[in-house]
Order: sequence, then structure tokens, then C-alpha cells
Amino acid sequence: MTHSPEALGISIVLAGEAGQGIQTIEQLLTKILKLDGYHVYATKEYMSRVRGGTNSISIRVASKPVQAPLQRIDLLVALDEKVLSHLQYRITEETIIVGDPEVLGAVPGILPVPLRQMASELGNEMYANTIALGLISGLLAVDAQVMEKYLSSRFADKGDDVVANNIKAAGLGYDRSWTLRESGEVRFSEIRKHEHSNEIMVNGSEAIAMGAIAGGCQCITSYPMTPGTGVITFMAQHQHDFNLVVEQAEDEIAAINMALGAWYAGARAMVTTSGGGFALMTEGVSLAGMLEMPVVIHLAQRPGPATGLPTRTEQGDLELALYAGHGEFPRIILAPESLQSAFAVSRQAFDLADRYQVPVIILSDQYLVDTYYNTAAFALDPRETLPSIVETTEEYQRYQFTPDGISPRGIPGRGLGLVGADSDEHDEAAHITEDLDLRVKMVDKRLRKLGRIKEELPAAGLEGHKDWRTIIISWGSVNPIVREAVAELNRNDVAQIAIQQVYPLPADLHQYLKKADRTIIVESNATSQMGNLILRETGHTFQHAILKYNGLPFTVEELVENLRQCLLA
Amino acid sequence: MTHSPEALGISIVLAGEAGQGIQTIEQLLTKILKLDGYHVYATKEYMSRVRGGTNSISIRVASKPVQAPLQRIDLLVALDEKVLSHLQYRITEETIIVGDPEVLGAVPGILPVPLRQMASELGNEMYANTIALGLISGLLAVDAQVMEKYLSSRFADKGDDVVANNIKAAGLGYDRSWTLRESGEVRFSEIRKHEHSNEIMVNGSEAIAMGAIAGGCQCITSYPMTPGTGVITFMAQHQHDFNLVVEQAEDEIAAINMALGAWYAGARAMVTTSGGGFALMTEGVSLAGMLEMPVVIHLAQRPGPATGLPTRTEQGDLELALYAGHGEFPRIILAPESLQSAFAVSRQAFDLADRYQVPVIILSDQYLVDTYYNTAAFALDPRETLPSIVETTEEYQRYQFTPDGISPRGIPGRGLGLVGADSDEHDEAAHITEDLDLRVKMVDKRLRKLGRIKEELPAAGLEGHKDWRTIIISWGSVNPIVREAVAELNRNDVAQIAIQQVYPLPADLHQYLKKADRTIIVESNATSQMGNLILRETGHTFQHAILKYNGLPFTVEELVENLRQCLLA
Amino acid sequence: MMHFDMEKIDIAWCPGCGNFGILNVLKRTLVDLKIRPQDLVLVSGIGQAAKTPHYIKANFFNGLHGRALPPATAIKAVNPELKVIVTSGDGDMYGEGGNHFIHAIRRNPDLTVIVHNNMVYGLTKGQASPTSQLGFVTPLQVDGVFEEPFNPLAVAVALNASFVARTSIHDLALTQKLFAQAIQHKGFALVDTFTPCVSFNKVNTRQWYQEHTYIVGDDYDPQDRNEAFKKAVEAEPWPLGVIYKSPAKASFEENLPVYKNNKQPLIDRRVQWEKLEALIESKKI
Amino acid sequence: MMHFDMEKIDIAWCPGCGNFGILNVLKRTLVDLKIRPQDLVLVSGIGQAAKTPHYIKANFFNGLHGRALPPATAIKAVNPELKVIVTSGDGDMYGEGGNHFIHAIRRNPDLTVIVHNNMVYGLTKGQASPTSQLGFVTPLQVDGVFEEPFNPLAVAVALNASFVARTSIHDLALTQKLFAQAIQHKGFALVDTFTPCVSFNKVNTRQWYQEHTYIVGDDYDPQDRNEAFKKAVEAEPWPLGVIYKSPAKASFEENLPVYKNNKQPLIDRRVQWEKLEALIESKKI
Ligand SMILES: Cc1ncc(C[n+]2csc(CCOP(=O)(O)OP(=O)(O)O)c2C)c(N)n1
Ligand SMILES: Cc1ncc(C[n+]2csc(CCOP(=O)(O)OP(=O)(O)O)c2C)c(N)n1
Ligand code: SF4
Ligand code: SF4
Ligand SMILES: [Mg+2]
Ligand SMILES: [Mg+2]
Repeated sequence: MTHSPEALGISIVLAGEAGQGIQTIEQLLTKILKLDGYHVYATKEYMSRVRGGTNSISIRVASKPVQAPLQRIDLLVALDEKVLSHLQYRITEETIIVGDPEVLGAVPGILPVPLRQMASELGNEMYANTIALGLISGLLAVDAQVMEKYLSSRFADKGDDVVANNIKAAGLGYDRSWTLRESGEVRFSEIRKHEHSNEIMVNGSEAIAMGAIAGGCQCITSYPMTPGTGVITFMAQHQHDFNLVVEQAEDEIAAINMALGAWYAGARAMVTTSGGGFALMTEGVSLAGMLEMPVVIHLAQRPGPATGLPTRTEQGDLELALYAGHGEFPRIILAPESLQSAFAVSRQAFDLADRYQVPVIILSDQYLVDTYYNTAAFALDPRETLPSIVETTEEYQRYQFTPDGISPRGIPGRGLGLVGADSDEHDEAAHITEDLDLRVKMVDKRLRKLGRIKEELPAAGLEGHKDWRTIIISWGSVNPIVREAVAELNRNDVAQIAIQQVYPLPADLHQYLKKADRTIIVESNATSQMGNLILRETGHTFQHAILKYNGLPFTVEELVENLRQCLLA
Repeated sequence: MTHSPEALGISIVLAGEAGQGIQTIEQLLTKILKLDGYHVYATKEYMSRVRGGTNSISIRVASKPVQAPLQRIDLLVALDEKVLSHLQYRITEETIIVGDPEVLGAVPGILPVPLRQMASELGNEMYANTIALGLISGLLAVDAQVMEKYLSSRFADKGDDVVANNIKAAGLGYDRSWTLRESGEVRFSEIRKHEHSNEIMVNGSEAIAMGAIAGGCQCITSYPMTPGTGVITFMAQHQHDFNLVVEQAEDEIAAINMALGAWYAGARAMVTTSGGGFALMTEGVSLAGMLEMPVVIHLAQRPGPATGLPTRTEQGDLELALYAGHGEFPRIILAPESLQSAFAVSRQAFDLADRYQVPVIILSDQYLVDTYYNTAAFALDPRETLPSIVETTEEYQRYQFTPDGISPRGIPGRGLGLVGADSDEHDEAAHITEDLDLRVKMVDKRLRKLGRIKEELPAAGLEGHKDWRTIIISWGSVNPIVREAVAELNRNDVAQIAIQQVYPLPADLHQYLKKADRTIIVESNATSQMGNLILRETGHTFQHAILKYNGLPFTVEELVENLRQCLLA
Repeated sequence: MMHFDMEKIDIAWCPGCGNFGILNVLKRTLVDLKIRPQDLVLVSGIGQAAKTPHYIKANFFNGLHGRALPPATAIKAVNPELKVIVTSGDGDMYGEGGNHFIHAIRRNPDLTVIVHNNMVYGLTKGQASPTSQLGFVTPLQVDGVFEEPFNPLAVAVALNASFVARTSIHDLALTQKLFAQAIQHKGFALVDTFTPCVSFNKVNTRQWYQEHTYIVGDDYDPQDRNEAFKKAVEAEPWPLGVIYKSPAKASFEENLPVYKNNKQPLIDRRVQWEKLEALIESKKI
Repeated sequence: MMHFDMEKIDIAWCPGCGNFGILNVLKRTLVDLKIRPQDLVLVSGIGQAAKTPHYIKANFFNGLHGRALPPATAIKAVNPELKVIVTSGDGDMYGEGGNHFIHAIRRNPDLTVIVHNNMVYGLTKGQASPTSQLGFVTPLQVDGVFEEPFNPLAVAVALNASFVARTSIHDLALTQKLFAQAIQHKGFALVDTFTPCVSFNKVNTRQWYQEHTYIVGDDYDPQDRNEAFKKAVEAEPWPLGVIYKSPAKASFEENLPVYKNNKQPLIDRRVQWEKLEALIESKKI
């Protein structure tokens, strides 16, 4: 394998029980690393419990921007002994394991750091985590001043003592790191630093929530469900600033029906949920189809069926999203791959929903919403996201027939007209009908919008050298991992199509697939749902499917390995 | 067109407002026709209201068994004037329209029969319907004794007067028919009579309900929803005889979760619903997948999206049935085409669910459940439908790994063991787990069952001459209509595959499609959902799709016409 | 009254159905209260009662069976200037929609909720509804209903609903009075309205309602919650009138932070670009 | 007590969580009542409380969030010989599961329903539950809860539930007494159980419960529905004990025609082939 620390950066993992404070180390560490000019990437895997168990945070520090997890661990900070078996498969001969011998016991190959004892000496065991932070910072050659400055500002509101103690604790760890480095016990390859103080660090949930706000979202109604909850939580925190109605519904059925009512009355609204909650919304999705009511649904996938693995990741709900709701009506499904596109797609979702009067589903997953890295500040220009609402006249008819099937959308109280919305088959004025010829016209009207959507959505595009013969396809959060793996392969004959527009699929997809000698699909599910969709839409069958469904994201190394095998076959 | 009354029989339509009594005429008439030795077929189309509007019942009387509706009307009994415009498109120059001039007014081309006046002369306007009945019976040359005998037995419990008056009324109509026939005003081709007193007449709902009882169904929990309600209503009526628990749930979510609880405790249970209700059940379908709990779901389709056309027919929920529920798990979907197969499939559904521990969906539609004709009495042999439940030992583990993925199913209270059911990812003992290797094994175990199902389900088979070059594919209730249309076409080069096993599709399908020069798909929906499924499963794209989605079933004549056009193309 | 009448429509109800009375009284009340059709939204689920919005010339949202309250709540939250009235059936509101009924009361949006309580499922042809009385025989409840009938008033009192009333359509004057009070009340106002289904409920007829109800006396104080509970559980005869009024409380919309300092409906507000820029900026560290 | 203990398990609750107390009291009660694990089914939805069935050695059905009551009802209907106990959370039972809560009470299946009421959503990290108190601040309810808290006891009394009790896990003896009574009661028996969530509810702590509750006196008569309602709406201090017992009524299973003349569980019955043959025969005319 070619993956060297030089190429891939350094892979650090913080692991321990829920409640032991790895999150504290993580939050401080990633910020300090970023401030110091490193490219930082972090993702987490955790159990569905509040205390105990084993959780881990994987951090990559690199000379170039990175957006994918590594399998290998270079530096493991183990806060309890269960961690070692939990992460066994990621630990190599070169992995440096740092831990407190008091906690871990006598594990061979461990670099013992008496964190607790050192903390006690400082007067409080709580500082063990800060010591660990200093230690890692030192091992990574972080500028001590940057570290101290950040700690000062971070703890400023806790008082001078806390600041001083934290700086002291971090310093203790930092000093220890020098001993280790100098003794030659720990040596990481050098990582270049950059000036990127203009970049931001947010996770997928935050990116989606901010994108929604930029998209004019004014109302979010949802029922808590991991990993969908992050979006509504973020919006709740910022509701005062952004004039948001944030309502925790009694169930997901209420949530989606509220969102439809909100759009009807003139607001832009969304819901956020996961597979089980979305399953409950499917009648409401069908209602959106019939009412031609815009609505934005964030569906953050986790492994199913049923309750499944609530805090893990999967791409197992694509088909559910595609076909949810009885009867036939158009929809749009978008699966952002990165923080930038999470923001952009989420913003765009509101415009698309409004423009075509269809449900738009943002299909993310636990991996995407819980991952963050430094990235360019989200661009806010152009600022126009005016809703396409018309002032009604007395003759206004909500479902007026039009060539492209899109009827001007009025709202109650704005104009002289009256605005209906009807879940039965209806006439142009939205009144219930049993005229079966009208029925056919209304079905055609609704479906016609899909033609328009297909015309207007962009092409997929292909990434790779012009001599490509193999195409690798993936979608959503898997794309950047494939991208890095393909870069690692470094072959002229391999190209990638990274789908983010799941439905309707980009029109140019078929043309590329037809030309390929070899096609490979990569998905985080067991039945290759995207492969099935592409087959259905283009008739194309993939030669290889690389599928992962143990609840964890792909890693770069395993994808490189899997792709190599496919390319050999 | 070749359709002659000789070939197709006589097409009679009774039409009027809801509440005017067309159902009474229908019920009496079809019984009498059957008793008299005719092959009788009847189907209804009605509006979503209790009174008013326009409903119609189409009856075919033929020399051979018929199972498909005709477009053409030979004899129209119009109980109100709205009927004429409502049925305009089915009325030809030859159509004989019988109606009361008092009610219809002076409509040109109508054969006026003063039904009301005649009834008043008998002392009660209520008898107008019986007079109409006699009239139609006479026009069809029904044996007057058969008619009278049936009326006597039918009204016996209402007292001698009612019997006498009904016979008198029917006689009046009957006599009038002779005048009409002798005057030459009405002349139908002769239809042969047969001895088939051993045959039964039930509609699709009743066939499914009886099949369920034969399949050992002991419990039905549902929330009323047209057109799914017929099945639970029939079972409610017969619950005392068959030891059934029949419970109207508070909503569809309760219904499916109750059914799962019932199977868990050892009963065979089902739910019946339509698209909107099924949409609400999808989280429960996913739960069935995770619990590996058998369950039988009758999904009677009606046009969507949302409330749509509640009393009409469509095949628009195939994709919903296929992909309902988040996450990945196997399921079986069966779409019966006839009363015989409605009974057989419904019975079989319980065995399949039990055997493979998966949800089995019976996909019918309003047309199928509301249609009836004379058919052989349902065969009850062999009588074995023993549930495959094991007595548990102390070591019992509900999700024990097995080569085919099917674990022996125990139930609580039967044996020394304990039986768990868990909606989280779980270990063999059904306990919640976050062991991600176990997760993969459990996914594989669940999906492995599909392989077994595919092996054991029968082939599709093809109907047609050995020289076929064109294949016409349809599914469910559309099959018999295609069958009759293909017979009408009478071409050696056309064959039919009538799918009733929707998922997994029959294994031999692809082999036929590959050999065909021309393939045509016929479906009652707007987007060719079966076509999409076949494309996804076999890579095959149909040259022609004949799609109907105005809420009415196909008719033989329109299919003949459509197919001819495809064959010319 | 003219402006709430539809032009030519074919009303899908059976002759003699109590829904006609409710429709007429409602239209008359709306005229009396000088409500503009443009400012009114009628919301319903699915059922015979739920067709009411199709027969009144106003804005309407005829959604899913059981799901009238969530969109109604949201409409009001998005534009508090609209008058929002829910007209739906007993099955819709207390059966399929039961969870929303509970939680909407807890939220207390400023809605008028008229439940056409015919103690049966009309549209689906006669099954028991949650309010069907013990022993009521139907095609599904062949031995008669044995489940404890749902008492919407008692439950609403238990949830401390802000306005709880019962009327019966045999008394048009009372019905109009209560509709008017409910519409003028700020907060969740329930008017459970007894109404005959002439096709599927042969027990609880217009006459039966007349004979089995009485109007609460002028001395009855709907502000006493314990008394209200006692009244709410009374049956045969059933009390009609305002059964309960909770101590004054803010409506859902009033509680929403978004309207605390600014009464503009959401539609009139735009994205706060500066604040969003600042928020993004704050993520640089 | 041994036979309800699991071998080696890793309980996913936080140290100090009230669920431990409920688990232990429940196991002890089951032993005292001499219930065989094989004859017991524990049913739950999803949440921290809903994990309880995984920690008791018995049959269990751990279904979907909010959906504990429908399968529990069906299990009892299919095999009335089983003892069925539901142990789930306040969000599960009164939020997502609210509609089943209402209608299960109406049906009155012979279930014991223990609601671990910690006034918060534990598993999803601290959002308000329907029973969260006014002003309770959470990551989602940033200005504090303003919706009227759901009062399960008052609603149960309004629905004429057959057995309605409240306990608090700070009082183990009372809890065991009430669990035992509820399990022995025939019909729907609700025990709303106050329990601290040490991670996400810093207001309603063990001590808070201790300080804000009292046990109803011996003179309190739970058979008087109006008195029960008064008691049920009392708060701060909250009454503990049996709040209401309805007049004796048949359970759901007893009402089912299938058990009227034959007590055999369904599993022991076979298809009535002769009757089916006769039914088919009857369709020949
Ligand atoms: C999800 C769903 N389930 C079931 C139905 C069928 N359905 C339509 S109306 C209705 C009940 C109507 O009863 P009610 O609300 O009392 O209204 P009524 O017709 O008596 O006025 C039912 C069950 C539906 N449309 N959608
Ligand atoms: C359909 C669905 N919606 C949401 C969730 C997420 N969820 C799991 S548990 C829970 C709430 C738990 O609260 P409660 O029932 O009070 O239990 P606790 O954890 O407090 O014991 C939620 C919202 C889910 N699993 N399924
Ligand atoms: S069925 Fe009943 S509720 Fe429906 S319109 Fe007729 S009388 Fe009214
Ligand atoms: S989060 Fe709360 S309810 Fe859950 S285990 Fe911890 S203390 Fe108990
Ligand atoms: Mg009703
Ligand atoms: Mg809770």
C-alpha cells in the first residue's frame, strides 16, 4: 500500500466511554490544530447510550484539505481499556497508543502517560483531559502559543484560575511530548501548515441548517430522531436571530403535516428526521405530491431496518426516499457529499421545492452530519431567495393547467383570490372531483413537472483523466472517500462520477456508463440501491459493487484495496 | 372490430344515483342469471359518497366464463338522467337504453318503460326495481320459474305478501320484455346456458377473506379504508364461526403493530388497507423485517396520491409496496388476478409469511375486490396449514444463525425457552447489540432468506402458441382482461405472461423477454411501475407500455385496440 | 351571507344529514362576525364532515384523514392574521387524529375546532367511531361496541383546554351561539357538535339528540375545572353549552419567540443575511 | 429473585439513573408474585426506559418508538394466559404513542403499563417530553417549555381507565406496592412512575421528586371519579398512590367473542374446515 503519513497526514483517534470527556479534548484539539494552520478533519462513531460503552473520534491532520476517514491509526489516545479491542482492526504495528497505565493496566506496546496522577498533582483530576490535549498538540508540533492563546480565550469566562490551570495542564502534556519526541519514541512526519484563518469549521448538521436558513427556511417542525436532530437543534439555538418557528411535534406525522401547512400559508418550511421517522411521513409525502405543496425533508440515514443502529451510518434508505408515498408524483432527491455542498444543496432545496412545488428530500447520513473539517466560509451571494408566490386575483385557481405543469402559487390572505389545497383528486380550483378525464389531466400535469425538472437540473460530470476506461460511481457522503481512494490509485484509466443529484439522475450518466469498459459502484448499503436505480433508469448493470453495511463509513485504505481488487478482476 | 355479442356475451349496465337501489337489482339479477345457467360477471364503479352522484354496475352474461369488463353496453338500465352523460363513452348505436320516461325525460333513442307508474299500480314505488329486474330477465330469456323461485326464497323471511308482490312486479317487467322482444325492438343474440350450480359467486374481498381463513388467519386488525375494508367486514361477519379476533384499530399504525404482536404470540394475523393506510404502516413493515416476524398485509390499491379517488381502481402502489420501510430486508408481494387466485394467494400468503418469517403483501385493487363472477367452489384440500412454531428449549435463541437464514420460531409460553423480539440490531438471543461484525452477519442472515424464497417460488410460465414473437406482460387484476383481449386478437405470434408473483419476480421471466421480438407492458398506472421493476431486475426495456390511470379498469375492446396499434407499430 | 356561498355545487351529503345544518350555521356565523373569505382558512381531514371546506367560499386546506390539526396549527403559526377553523369528523379528530388532538390542545393555537360528531364513520359506511356508544352495532362491530366511548370533553378538560363546548345541530340557535363564541375565543376552542348520520347511525338520530341533551343553566360556571369535569362526564342527558374555559393563557402563536417583538407574519420577513454572515464568521474559530 | 436476572450484561443506563430502581423493583415484584419468566412478556417501545426488557430474563417484544401498546394488546388478545407488562418512557407513551395510549385505555386490555416518567427525552439527549414542566429549558426548547404539560393521570381518569396510579422511584416500597397491585389488577393498569434522568433533567431530580410528592392518605377513595380527577390535577406537591379505579369492567380479551365460550388461546385452535366448506357452499346461490 502506498498510504504514507506524508501522503495521508496523521490519523489521531480519541476513544473512551461516553461521558469520559473525549468530546472536550476533541473540541479543543481540532480548533487548536486549525488555528495553528493544519488542515483538520474529524468524524465520530458512537454508541446509542449516554454513558459507558465505547465511542471514538477520528481526527486527520494533513498538509492538504482532507475529507475522508482513514482506517489506520497513527496516534491513539485511549481513555479506557475497552478501546483497544474495539479499535483492534485499526491498530497497526506503527500505531502509537497513549494512555494512563492506571486506567489501562499493563498493556504491551503502550506509551504510558500517568494522566490522572499528573492531574492530581495539579489539584484536580478533571485536568487529565487537558494534559492529554497538550500532549497531542506537542506531538504534532503545534505552536505552544497558539495553544495557550486558544485555551485562554476559551476558558476566559470561567475565570483566571481556570485559565491558568488549563494552560498549566496543557503545558505539562506539551512538555511530556517533547520528551517523547526527543527520545525518538514518537516521531510523526512533518505536516505543512497553511494560513487558512478565513476558513470555517462546522459539521454536516450545521452546514445543512445554515444552508436552510440561507434558503429562506422560516419554520422547522420535527420530532427528535438521531441523526436528524442536529439540524433542528442548531436552528433552535439560532431561532431568535433568524425569525424561525421551531416546533417539536408530537410525532413525525404531525411534523410533516405542519410543514405542509406552513408552506401553504406562505412560509418556507422543513422537517428533519431519520429512516423510521421518514417512514411515518410517507403518507404526508404523498400529500405533498397531491397538493403540489413544496416541502423540504432532511432524511439523515442510519442503519435499519426498524430501530437498527441509531447512531451509526448507512445509505440504506435511498429506495424508501425514491418511492415513499402512495400514488405517482414527482420528487427531487439530493445527497450532498461535503460540507460545502451540504450548505449549497440545503439552500437550493428550498428554491427547487418552491419552483417546482414538489417535495425535495435531502438525503444525508450519520457520517455526513457528524463530520467536520476546515472549509471555505459559505458564500452567501447572490442573496435572492424570494419565494415564487403570486398575489391572487379573484379568478385565481390554485391548480391552473399550464404547459409545464407548474401553476402559479398563491397563499391565503394575499390577494383577492381564494387558495385551496385538496388531497382528493381535484379540479383547477382545488375542489374535489370525480371527473375521470380531469383526473387524467391532473396526473399528467403533476408528472409533467418532472420533465421540466430533468431539463433544468445540471449534468453529472466526470472526474478523471481523458483516457479513462473504468468508471467508479458513488453518491452522497461516500463520494469524497472514493475521490481520495481514486487519487491514491493514481491511474489514468480510472474516472469517478460522484452523484449528488440522486433523483432525477443527471441526464449524462448513461452516456458515460455506455462508454466504460468497467463500472464499479460503491455504496454504504447491502443491496446496492443506487446500482438498482441506475439500472432502472439507464439499463446499465455494474460489474462490481463495493458495499459496506456494518454501520461505519468506508475508509480510504479499504476502498483503495477493494478498488484494486475490482481492477484486477 | 370483431367483438360481437356472440363472442363476448351481452353487456348490461345498471346505473343511477347512490341510494336508488341499483345494488338491489344487481344482487337479484346476477343470482338469477347464474341459477338459470348463464355465466355471469359483474363489476362496479362508484363515487366516494353515500347518496347521489352516479354509480354503475356492469354485468356480462355469456356462454363461456368471462372475467373482464367490456366497454360497449348492450343494455343500459338508467335510473336517472345523469347516467347518460356519465356513460356516454360506452354507449353505441346499438345500445338499448331502458328507462322510466318520468325520470329521464324525453331522451331520444330510449326505450321508455314507465317503471314508477307500473310500481304505483302495484301499490308501492319500491317495486320499480323489481319490475326492472323482471324486464332484464325477460330480455335475456331467463326461465321465469327460476326467477320466481329465487325471488320466493330470497324474500321468504319478509312474509308472503312481499314474496307475492315481488313476483308480481317481476312478472310485470318480464311480460313487458316479451312485448319488446316480439316487436323486434330488442333482440339479443342467444347465449347458451350451462349447468354450473356447483359454482360459487363471491367478490374479490370475499375470496381474499376466505383464503385468509383457509390460511389459518385468526386475527385481523385494521382501520377502515376503502377499498380494503371489505375483507375485514367479511371476517367480522363470520368471526364467531371461525374463532377470529377482529379489531378495528385506532389507526393503521396500531393495526400493523397489533398484527406483529399477534404473530409473536402465536396467531396468524393480517391487516387490510389501501395506499394511504399502508403508507402509515411502512415503519411497521420495516419492523416486521427486523423482527423477522411474519405478517400478511392486504393492500387494495386505489388511485393516489393522497386521498385521490377513494372508490376507483389503480395499480399505482406497486413501488410503494416494493420499497416500503426503511433499511433492507426481504419481502414477498403477490398480486392475484382472479377470484380463484385471490383465494389461493391469500391462503398461501400465510404459509409463506410463516415459512420465511417475512412480510407478505397481497396487492389487489378496487377493481379486483369489487368484481365477481361464477367460479368453481374454492378447493380446501390439502387441509394442512399448521404454523411452523417450535417448542422452545432452555437454550432457545430466536435469531439463531442457520444456513438459509431462517431461524426456528418459538412463541412465548410454549416451551422452556424465552422468546425475544427486538427492533434494534440484535444478537441471536434477540438482545440489542452494537457489535458491528454481528450486524453484518444479521443483515446477511435476513437477506439470505430472499435467495431461498427465489429458489422455492414457481416459474411464471407463458401462455400462447409456440410461434410467439411478441410478449404482453401484465400483472394482477389486469391479467384476465389482457387474456381476453389476446384471445380476441387471435394471433399465433402473440403470447402473454400474466404475473401474479410480483416480488420476487419469477425467475424465468428474463429468459422469455430476451427471446421476444416485441414486448408490451400493460398496467393500470401512469409510470409503468412493473415495467420499471422488470427493468431493474432483468435489464429489459419494453417497447410499448399501455397505461391507464383514470380510475377505471381496462376494458377488453380498448385493450384490443391498443394492442393492435402496438403490433402495427 | 352570500359571499360564503359557492356557485353551483353538488354537495355529496345524504339528504337529511346533519352536516347541512352545520354548514349553514357556520356560514351564517362567519357572515355575522364579518370575516372576509380571504382572511379565513378552513381546514379538514377526510370524511363526510371533512368535505365541509369544499362547500364554503373561502381558503381551504383539505388534507389527510386524521391530520387536520397539524396544518391548521402551522397555518396559524405562519400567519397569525388568518382566521383558521377546523371542521372535521369524530373519526378524523378522535380516532386517526387522536394524538394531534391531545397535543394541539397542549399547544393552544388560536383555532376553532368544530367536530361533526355523528358517533360513526360515515364516509366509510358505518363502522364505529371512537364516540360510538356502547352496544352500537355496525358491520364491523357485529356484537356491538364494547370499548369505553371516547369522551372528548372530559379529555379536553383533563388537558386544560382553553375553550370546551358541546352543541347539537338540532338546536341551531345554540349552535350558532357557540360557534360564534368559539370563533371569537383566543386559543384552542373545541365545539363537539352532535349531528345525525341518517344513513349509518339509526340510533343517535336528530330526535335522539334532542331527547338526550339539555343546555347547561346560566348558573353553571365553566371556569371551575372540577365542576367542568363532572359536567363533561355526564351522559344521557348530555349537557350542551360551554363546558369549560381555562384560566386565560397565551396562544401558541403568542408564545412563539418569533412574534414576541414583531407581529409580522413570516411571509413578510426576509433572510437575515447580516446575521447569517456573522454566524458563519463565528465558525472560523 | 435470581431467575429474572440476566447473566452478564452491560446495562446502557447512566450511573444514578432512576431506571435501575424501576428495574430492580419490578424484578422483585415479579418474584414475589411468583410469575414464571416463560409466562411473562415485557413489551416496550424505544428510549432509555424501553431498554428495560433487555435486562430482565423473560420473553420480550421491544418494538418501535411509541408503539408498545398495540403489540402488547394483541399479545394479550392472542394468548390471555400470558402476563403482559409494558415498560416504556414518557415520550414513548404520551408523545409518539399518545393515540395508542388513549385507545388502549378505551379497550381495557389486561396490561400493566409502567411509564418511566423522567419528564424528558433521555435517549435522544434531552429534548422536552410531553410531561416536561413549564419553563423546562432544553437544547430544543431554548426559552423553556410553554406547552401545557400532559397530565397522564387526568387523561386516564377522563377516559375512565380501570386502574390509575402514580409512584416515584425515590420511594421503593411504595413503588413495589403499586407495581404489585397493578400487575394483579385485571384490565388496563397505568403506573406513571416519576424517575430522575441524571444526565438531562437537572430540575426534576430524585430529591425534587421527594420534595414535591406526597402519598395519598388512607382515607382517599380512588373509586370516586370526580375526586380522582381533582387528585389527578393536583401538582406540586404531586399525589402518589392509586388515584383512580373505575367500576369493575370486563377486559378487552374478555369482551372478545372468541373467548366468550372457549378460553383456549388462539394458538391451540385450528381452521374450522367444515364451517369454511359450508360457507363456500352457501355462495353457490
Ligand atoms: C389513512 C387513512 N385511513 C383511512 C381512511 C378512510 N377514511 C376516510 S374517512 C374515514 C372515517 C370518517 O369518519 P368521520 O371522521 O367520523 O367522518 P364522517 O364521515 O362520519 O363525517 C375513514 C376511516 C383514509 N382516508 N385515510
Ligand atoms: C419513529 C421514531 N421517532 C423518533 C425516534 C427517536 N427516539 C428514540 S427514543 C426517543 C424518546 C425517548 O424518550 P422517552 O420515551 O421519554 O424515553 P427515555 O429515553 O426518556 O427513557 C426518541 C424521540 C425513534 N426511535 N423512532
Ligand atoms: S353518510 Fe351520514 S354523515 Fe355521510 S352524508 Fe350521509 S348522513 Fe351525512
Ligand atoms: S440519559 Fe437519563 S434516562 Fe437515559 S440512562 Fe441516563 S439518566 Fe437514565
Ligand atoms: Mg363521523
Ligand atoms: Mg423520558
